[in-house]
Amino acid sequence: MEDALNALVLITNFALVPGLAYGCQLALGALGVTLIFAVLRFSNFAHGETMSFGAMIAVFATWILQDNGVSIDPLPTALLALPFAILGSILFVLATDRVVYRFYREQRSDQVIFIIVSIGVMFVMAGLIRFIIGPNDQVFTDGERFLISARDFRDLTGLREGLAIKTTQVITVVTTVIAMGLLFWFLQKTRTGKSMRAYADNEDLATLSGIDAGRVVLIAWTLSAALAAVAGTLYGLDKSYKPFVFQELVLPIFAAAIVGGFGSPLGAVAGGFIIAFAEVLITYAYKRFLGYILPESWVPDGLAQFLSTDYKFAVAFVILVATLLLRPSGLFNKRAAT
Amino acid sequence: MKKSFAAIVSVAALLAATPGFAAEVKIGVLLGFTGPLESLAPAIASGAELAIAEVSESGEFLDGSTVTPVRGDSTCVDAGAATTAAERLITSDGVAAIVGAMCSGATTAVLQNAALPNGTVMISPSATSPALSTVEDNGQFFRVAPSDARQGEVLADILEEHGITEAALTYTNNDYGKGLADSIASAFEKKGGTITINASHEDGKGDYSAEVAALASAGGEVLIVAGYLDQGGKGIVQAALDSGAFDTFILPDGMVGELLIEAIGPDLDGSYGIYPGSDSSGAEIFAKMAADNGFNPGVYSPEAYDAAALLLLAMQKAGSTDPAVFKGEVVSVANEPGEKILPGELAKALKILKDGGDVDYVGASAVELIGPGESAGNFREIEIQDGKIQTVKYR
Amino acid sequence: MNLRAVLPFAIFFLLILATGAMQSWSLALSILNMCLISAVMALGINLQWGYAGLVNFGVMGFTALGGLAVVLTASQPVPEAWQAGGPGVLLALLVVVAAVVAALALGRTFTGIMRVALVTLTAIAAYVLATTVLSPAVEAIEAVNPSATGFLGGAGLPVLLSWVVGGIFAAGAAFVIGKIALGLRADYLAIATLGVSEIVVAILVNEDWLARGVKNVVGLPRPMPYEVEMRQEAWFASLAEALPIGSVELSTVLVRAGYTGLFVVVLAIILWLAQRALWSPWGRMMRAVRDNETAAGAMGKDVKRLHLIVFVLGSAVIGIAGAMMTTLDGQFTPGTYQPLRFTFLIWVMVIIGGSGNNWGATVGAFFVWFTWVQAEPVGTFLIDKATLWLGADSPVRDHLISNAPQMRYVVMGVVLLLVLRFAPRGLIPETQRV
Amino acid sequence: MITDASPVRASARAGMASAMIEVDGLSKWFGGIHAVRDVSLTIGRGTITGLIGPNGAGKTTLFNIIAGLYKPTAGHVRLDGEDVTGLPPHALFAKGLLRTFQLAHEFHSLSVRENLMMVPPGQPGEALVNAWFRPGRVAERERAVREKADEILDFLTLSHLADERAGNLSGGQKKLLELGRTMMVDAKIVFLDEVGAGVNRTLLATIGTVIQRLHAERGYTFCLIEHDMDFIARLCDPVIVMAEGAVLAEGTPDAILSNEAVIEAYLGRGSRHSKGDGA
Amino acid sequence: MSILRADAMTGGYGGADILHECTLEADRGEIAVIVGPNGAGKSTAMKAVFGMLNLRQGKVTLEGRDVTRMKPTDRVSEGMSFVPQVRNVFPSLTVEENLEMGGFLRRDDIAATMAEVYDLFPVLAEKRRQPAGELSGGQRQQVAVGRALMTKPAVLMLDEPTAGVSPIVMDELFDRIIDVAKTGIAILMVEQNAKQALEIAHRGYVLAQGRNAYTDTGEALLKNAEVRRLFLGG
Repeated sequence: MEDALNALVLITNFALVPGLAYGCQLALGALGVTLIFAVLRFSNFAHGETMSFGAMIAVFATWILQDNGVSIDPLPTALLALPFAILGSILFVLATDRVVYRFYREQRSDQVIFIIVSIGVMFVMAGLIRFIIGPNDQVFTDGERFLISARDFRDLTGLREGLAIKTTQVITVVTTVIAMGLLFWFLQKTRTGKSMRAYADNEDLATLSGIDAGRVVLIAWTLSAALAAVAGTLYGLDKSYKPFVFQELVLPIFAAAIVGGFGSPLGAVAGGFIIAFAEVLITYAYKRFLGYILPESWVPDGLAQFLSTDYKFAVAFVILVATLLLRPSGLFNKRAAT
Repeated sequence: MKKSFAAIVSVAALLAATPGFAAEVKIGVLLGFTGPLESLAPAIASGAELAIAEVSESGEFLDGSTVTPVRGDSTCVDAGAATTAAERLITSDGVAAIVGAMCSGATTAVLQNAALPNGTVMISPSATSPALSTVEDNGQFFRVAPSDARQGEVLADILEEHGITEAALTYTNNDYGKGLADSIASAFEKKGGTITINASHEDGKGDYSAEVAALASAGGEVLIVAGYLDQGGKGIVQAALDSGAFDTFILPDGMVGELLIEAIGPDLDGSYGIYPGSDSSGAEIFAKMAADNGFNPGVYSPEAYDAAALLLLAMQKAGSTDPAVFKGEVVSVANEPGEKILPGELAKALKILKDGGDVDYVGASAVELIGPGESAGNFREIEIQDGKIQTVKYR
Repeated sequence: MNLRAVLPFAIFFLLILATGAMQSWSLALSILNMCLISAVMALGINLQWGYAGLVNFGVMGFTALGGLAVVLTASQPVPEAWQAGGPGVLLALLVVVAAVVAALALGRTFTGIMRVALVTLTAIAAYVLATTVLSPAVEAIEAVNPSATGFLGGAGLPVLLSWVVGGIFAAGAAFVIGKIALGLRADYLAIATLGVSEIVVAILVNEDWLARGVKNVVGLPRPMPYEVEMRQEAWFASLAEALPIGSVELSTVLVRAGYTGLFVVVLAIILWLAQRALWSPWGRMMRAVRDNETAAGAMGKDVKRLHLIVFVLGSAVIGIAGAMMTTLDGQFTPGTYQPLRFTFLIWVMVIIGGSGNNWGATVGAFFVWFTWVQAEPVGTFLIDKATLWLGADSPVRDHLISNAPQMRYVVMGVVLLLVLRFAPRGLIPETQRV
Repeated sequence: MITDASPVRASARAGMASAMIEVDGLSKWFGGIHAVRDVSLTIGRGTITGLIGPNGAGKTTLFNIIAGLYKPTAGHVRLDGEDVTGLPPHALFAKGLLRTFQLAHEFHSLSVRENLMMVPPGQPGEALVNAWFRPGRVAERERAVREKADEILDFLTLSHLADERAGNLSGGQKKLLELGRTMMVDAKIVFLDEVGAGVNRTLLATIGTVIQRLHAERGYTFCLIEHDMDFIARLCDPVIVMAEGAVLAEGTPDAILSNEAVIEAYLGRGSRHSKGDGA
Repeated sequence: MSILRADAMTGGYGGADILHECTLEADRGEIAVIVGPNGAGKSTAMKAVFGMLNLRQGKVTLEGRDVTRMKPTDRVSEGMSFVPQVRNVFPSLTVEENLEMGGFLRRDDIAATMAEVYDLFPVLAEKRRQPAGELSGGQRQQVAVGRALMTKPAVLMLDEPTAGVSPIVMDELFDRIIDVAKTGIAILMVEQNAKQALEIAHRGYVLAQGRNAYTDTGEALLKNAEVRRLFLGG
C-alpha cells in the first residue's frame, strides 16, 4: 500500500505536477495563436515574441513595484504587474496591426504572405526586446516559494517520496483556469464574443450582419496579446525570464494548436496538455516508479525510458507531424482543413 | 565610456577606413553577443575590457600607448558570421590580438579561418573543448579555461573522498558539457564509482522538469551538474531542489559563483565543487573590481580579464605588438619565475616588465599555462556553507 | 536582363569593393563567400517557392544534412570505431530498411484497421530490435577515444565530392518528407517541414557515433592550401615580392579568392540550370501548376509528382550549399543549426530579392547576408550617435550600446517588412517572357 | 416527385456497346450531404450529350467525380470500356478525357499562347534532362507545338492576344481559351462545365460552332452542362436531366422539354394558387 | 415611390462594366424577382443594390434616402438585409446564436423579433440549441432567412434562396417568403427557378447581359411568349 502511495506521489511530483503547469503555459500560448488563426487565418510566428514582450513589461513593472515597497506577500509581486504587462502587450500588438498587418488585410494578401510578414515582425520584436532588457536571465519571483515542499511533505506523511508544489505552479494553474474561464465565457456568452465566433465561422456573412470586421480583428489581437502576456509572465515566473527561451517555445505552441485543431479554442487547450504530458511522460524514466509497484526481481536494470530526454523537444514535433499527416484538421475541429 | 569609444572606433574604422591612431593598440573582444549564450557574453566582455582599461590608464604600456577594445559578435551558432566578424576585427580594425572566441565551435572556426591565416594571437577565456588541445595552432592560440580532462580527475578524487559511490550526472548539451561529462564519468568509474545516468540538458530552455524527473528516477547520492550557472545548470539545480530529487550538488567550474547562490538560496548549502584557482585571492579581488565597475562577474568573466591581461603583458614583455614576436611571451608572463600579479596590479606588472623584470601572472583565475597553451588546471575545492563559497583546499 | 535587374548587382559589387577598399580585401572576400553560399540556398528555396509555391521551412535541416555529408565523405575513417561497433550500426540500419520495406508491403496488402495495426506493430518491433542492436554498438563506438574521435569517421574522400553527396543526402530526405507531407496546405507544410528539420538537427546533435554530436568535428580537410603552409612555398615568395602587399594579406586573399572561385562555379552552374529549366517547357509546366493545380491536373500534368521533383531538387540545392558552408568553415557543429538563422533568414533573402526570379533570389541573398554581417558595426554606430545626448557616462546609453549587436534582428525585420510593403515582388520581380 | 429512374437505366444498358462513358451506381457524400446518389448513366460515343438540372442538382459533382477530382463514395466509372474509377485527373487526361471548368481555370501568369503550349503531353522539354542538355530536340518540338497553338488561336480568333497574360483576358475569352486547350490534343471525350456562363450571345454562338466542328471533324464526344436551353437544344442529343443528386430523365431535347417531371423539377410548373394575395 | 429603388445602375468589378443602366424596384409587401440566363448579371445587380460593387453611375435609394455611397454594413442599419446564395449561416454557432448575430446591430431587445422568426419558422424553435452546420439544407436556408429578418429590415434581399433544395422544400420556402412579404417587408430576390419564382412575383425583371430586357408583373412575364421562349425554355 505504502509502495503504491510512494509510486503515486513519485509520478505526481515528477511528471504530473510539472506537466500540468507546463501544459497550462502551452495552452495559454496556443489559445493566442489559435484565436489569431481563427479570425485572421494565418499562423502568427511572432507570438512567442509577444509572450516575451509581455513578460518583459511584467519584469519591469515588478521591479518598479518592488522598489516602491509594494508587495502582496506571500504571493509574488508579479501578479500585481500582470495588468501592466497585459496592457503594454495589447498596445504594442495593436500598434503592430495598425502599422503592419492591416495593409495586407486590406490587400487580401495570401496566407503565406501573412506568415512571412509575421516572421518579419518576429525579427523586429526579437531585436527590440533584447535591445531593451538585454539577453540575460531576469529573476523577478518573490514571495513564498512553496505551497508545500518535498521535505515538508515527507515529514508530514512519512512517505519516502516527497511532493513539492510551488506557489508559481499553483498560480499558473489558477490563473490559467481563470483566464480560460473568462475567455470561454466571453466567446460563448457575450455578444462580442459570439460575433467573434461568427466572424471566424463566416467572414462575409458576419460583415453582412453588421459585425464590424475591424472591431473583431481588434478584439482578436487584444485577446491574443493579453493571453500572450499572461502566458509569458507565468512562464517567466515559474521558470525565469530570458528572451531566447520564447523563440524556442513557438514550435511547441504551434504543435499544441495544430494537434487540437487550428482555430478551435477548446482544441488549443487540449493540445497544450497533450503536448506537455507527452513530453513529460514519454521521456520519463520509470525505473523508480516500477521499483515501487513491481516485485523486486521484475524491476528493470535500465532507466525504463521510452525516449531519452535529449529528444524531449522532438516529441512535440513528432506529435505535430503525425497529427498533420493523419488528421490535419486536428482532434477538435470538425471542419476539413482546407 | 570605453564601450562607446569602442563603438566609435569600430564604426569609424568601418566607414572611414582610417588605419590611423598610431599609438593606439586595439584588442578584439570576440564573443557570442547574440545567439543561445548571448546572456553570458556581456559580463565576459566587461571582464576583458576591465583589464584593457586598467592597462590603458596605467600609462606604462609600450611607452604610453593606449589600448582600446573592439567588440565583435561570434554568435555561437554561425561559424560564417563568427569568421567574418573576426576577419573584420583583424583586417579592418587592425586589432593586435583577440580575446575569444566564446564557444568552442566558433573558436575553432575563427582560429582556422581568420586567426591562423592572418597570424593573429587568440586567447579564449571559455573554450574548453578537448579537441582544441590538439588543433593545429602555430603557437597562436591559448586558453585560460581549464582543461576538461584534468577537471574530471579532480572531481572524481573529491567524490571518492566524500565517500560517494553513486552519482547522477547531467551536462549542458554542447562540446564543453559533453567533454566534461565524459571525463568525469570515466575518471569516476575508474575509481569504482557508478554514474547512474549521464544525460544532457539544453541551455536556453525554460523547463527542466522532464530532465530532473529522469535524473531522480535514476537515483544517486549526489547530482553532478556540468553546466552553466546562469543557464540550464541553474534551471536543473532549481528544479531538482524544488522537486526534492537531490539535496547535494557537485559543481564543476561553470557552476561555481555567487550568482548561483543568490539565485538558489540556502538550499545550496552542503553542495561542493571545484573552481579554477590556486592559493590566491585573485577571484575575490576581481569580484570587487567588477562590482565597482558595475557588472556581475559571471562565468568566464575572470578568465576574460586574465586573457586580456596576458595578451597585453606579453606585448609589454616583447616590447612589440607584432604577434609573431609576442606570441612567444604569453607562456612566460603567465608562469614562474617572477613576481606574482593579482587583478588590479597590472600597472605594477607593466612597470616590472618595462624594467626588464619577470612576472608570474596569477590574475583572477590563477592562471598557469601548460602544454599546448592551456590552463594547467589548478583547482580550489569549495563547499557552500551558510550561503558562502568556502574554500576547502587547493588541488 | 534589364536595368532593374542589373542595378542591384552593380550596387552590391560596389558595396563589396567599398568594403575591400575601406576595411580589407580579405574581409570583403569572406563576406562575398558567404554571400555566394547564401545565394545557392536562396536558389533552392526559390525553386520550391518561386517555381512551385511550396513552402519549405526546413532549410535548416537540409543545410545540416549537407554538413553531415562533408563529415561522412571527407573526414578520415576511424578503424577502431568500425571494429567496435560498425557491424552493429550496419545491422541496425538493415533492420530499419527491412522494416520500411515490410511496412510498405503490409500497407499495400491490407486495408483499414488491419493495415494500421500491422504497420504500427512492425514499426514497434523494428524500433525495439534496432535499439537493442544499436545501443551496445553506439556505446562501443563512442568509447573509442571520445575526446578526439568517438565516431565512425568518414570515407576519407576528397572534400569537393562531399558537395555532391550533400545534395544527395538532402534529396533523399526531401523525397521521404515530400512523399508524406506535400499534400498539406501551405502553412501546415511550413510548420511540418520546420518540425521535421528540428528533428533532423536533434538527431545530429545527440547521435555522437554519427558525427560526434555537440563535440563537433573540426579540422575537416579543405580544398584550399593552408595560408601558413602556402607562405612557405617558393612560388608564393616570388609572387609576394612582385606584388606590393604583405605576404600575410596576400595569402589570406588568395585562399579566400580560391573559395570564391569554387563557389562562383557552383553558383553559376546552378543558376544556369535553374534559368534553363525555368524557360523551358518544364518551367512553363511548373508555372502552370503553380497558377492552378486543378487545371494543370486536368491538362494531364501529374501535379503530385512535379511537386515532389521540385521539392527534392530545391532541397538538394540547399544540401549542396550546406556542404559548401561546412567546407568553408572547416568544421561541422550540429549544435549551431537554428531556424532563425538557417531557415527564416534564407526566406528573407528570397522574398527581398524577388521570388520566382533566380537573379532576384541571388541578389537578395547577397544583400541580406551583407546587411546581416554589417548591421552589427553599423547598428553600434547609429545607437552611439543617437544616444550622444544622454551623456558619455549614462548607464542607459551604456546598456543600449552593449545590446547593439541585437540590432541586426531589427534591421533585418524592418527591411523585410519594408520590401513586402513597398516592393512586394522583390528587388528583381519575376519576369514575364513572352 | 421523382419519376421512376428505371427506364433511364434500361437505356443505359442498351447503349453499352457504343458507350464512351459508363457510370454505374455512383454516389458521393460530403460530410452529411448526399451530393450524388446512385447515379447510373451512359454517354454514347460520338454524341454531344447535354446535362441539365437545377443548381445544386449534383451535375458539377458528377463531372468532378468522372474527371477524377473527387473519389466516389460508391460506384464505378468506365471510360471506353476501361474501369477508371478514382484515377487522378492527369491519368484520365492521358486516356483522352479532357474537361473545362465552370469558373475559368486559366494559367494566369502564362501568356495566352503558353496556356495552349503547355497542354501536349510528353513534350521532350518537360523532362529536365532534355531541357538542360538537349536544346535542339526541345526547340524542334517547341516549334511544332507553337505552330499548332497559333493555328488554334487563329481558329478561336484570339491571335491578337497571343502574348497577353491569360489573367488579363475577359471571362468569355478565358472560356474560349479553355476550349482551345482541349484542341491541343486528340481527345476522346471533352466535358464542358457551363461553357456559356458569363459569355455573351455572340461568343456563345462561336463556341457552339467550335463544338460542332470538333464533333464533326475530329469525332470528339462531348458532354456539357449548360443552363441555356436554346444552346442545349441546338447542340445536344441526348439530354440528361439531374435533380437532387439523381438522374431524373433522359431523352431528345424535345422530349425533355415536354417531360412533365422535368418541367416540375426544373423548367417550371403549372400555376400556383398561393400567389399574389399579399400586401 | 417604392421603398427600394435602384436607378440606372452601371458598373462592374473594376474591369469592364457588367451592369448597364439596370433599374430595379420593390415596395412594401411586394416580391420582386430577378430572372435571366446565367451570366446576365442577376447576382451582380443584387450586389450592386447592396453596395458590394462600385457603381459608376446610377443611384440606390431606400425609403427615399440615397444610400448609393454607403458600405453594406451601414445599409444593414438603414434597413436592408441580404441572404447570400451559399455560406449563408454560421455553421458552428447554434441556431439561436445565428439569429442573435442577425440582430447584432440592434441595440434594443431582440427577443420579440426572435419569437416572430420562430413563429415563422417553427422548425427553428425546435432546433434552437443545435449548431446550424448540422441542419439539413432547407432548414439552413430558413436559418439564413431568419437571420436576415432579425434586423427588422424594410427590404429583404435573397440570392437564389432555393438553389440546391428539393422541389418540396422549394415550395415551402416560397410559401415562407410569401409569409414574410405579408408582414410588410419588401423582397428582392434572384431566382434560377424562373417560372415558380415569377408565379409569386409582384414584379419581375428579366435581365440579359446586365440590362433590363423585360420588366412587368410576374404574371405578365409568364404570359409573354418571347420571354417564355428565350428564358423559360418554352
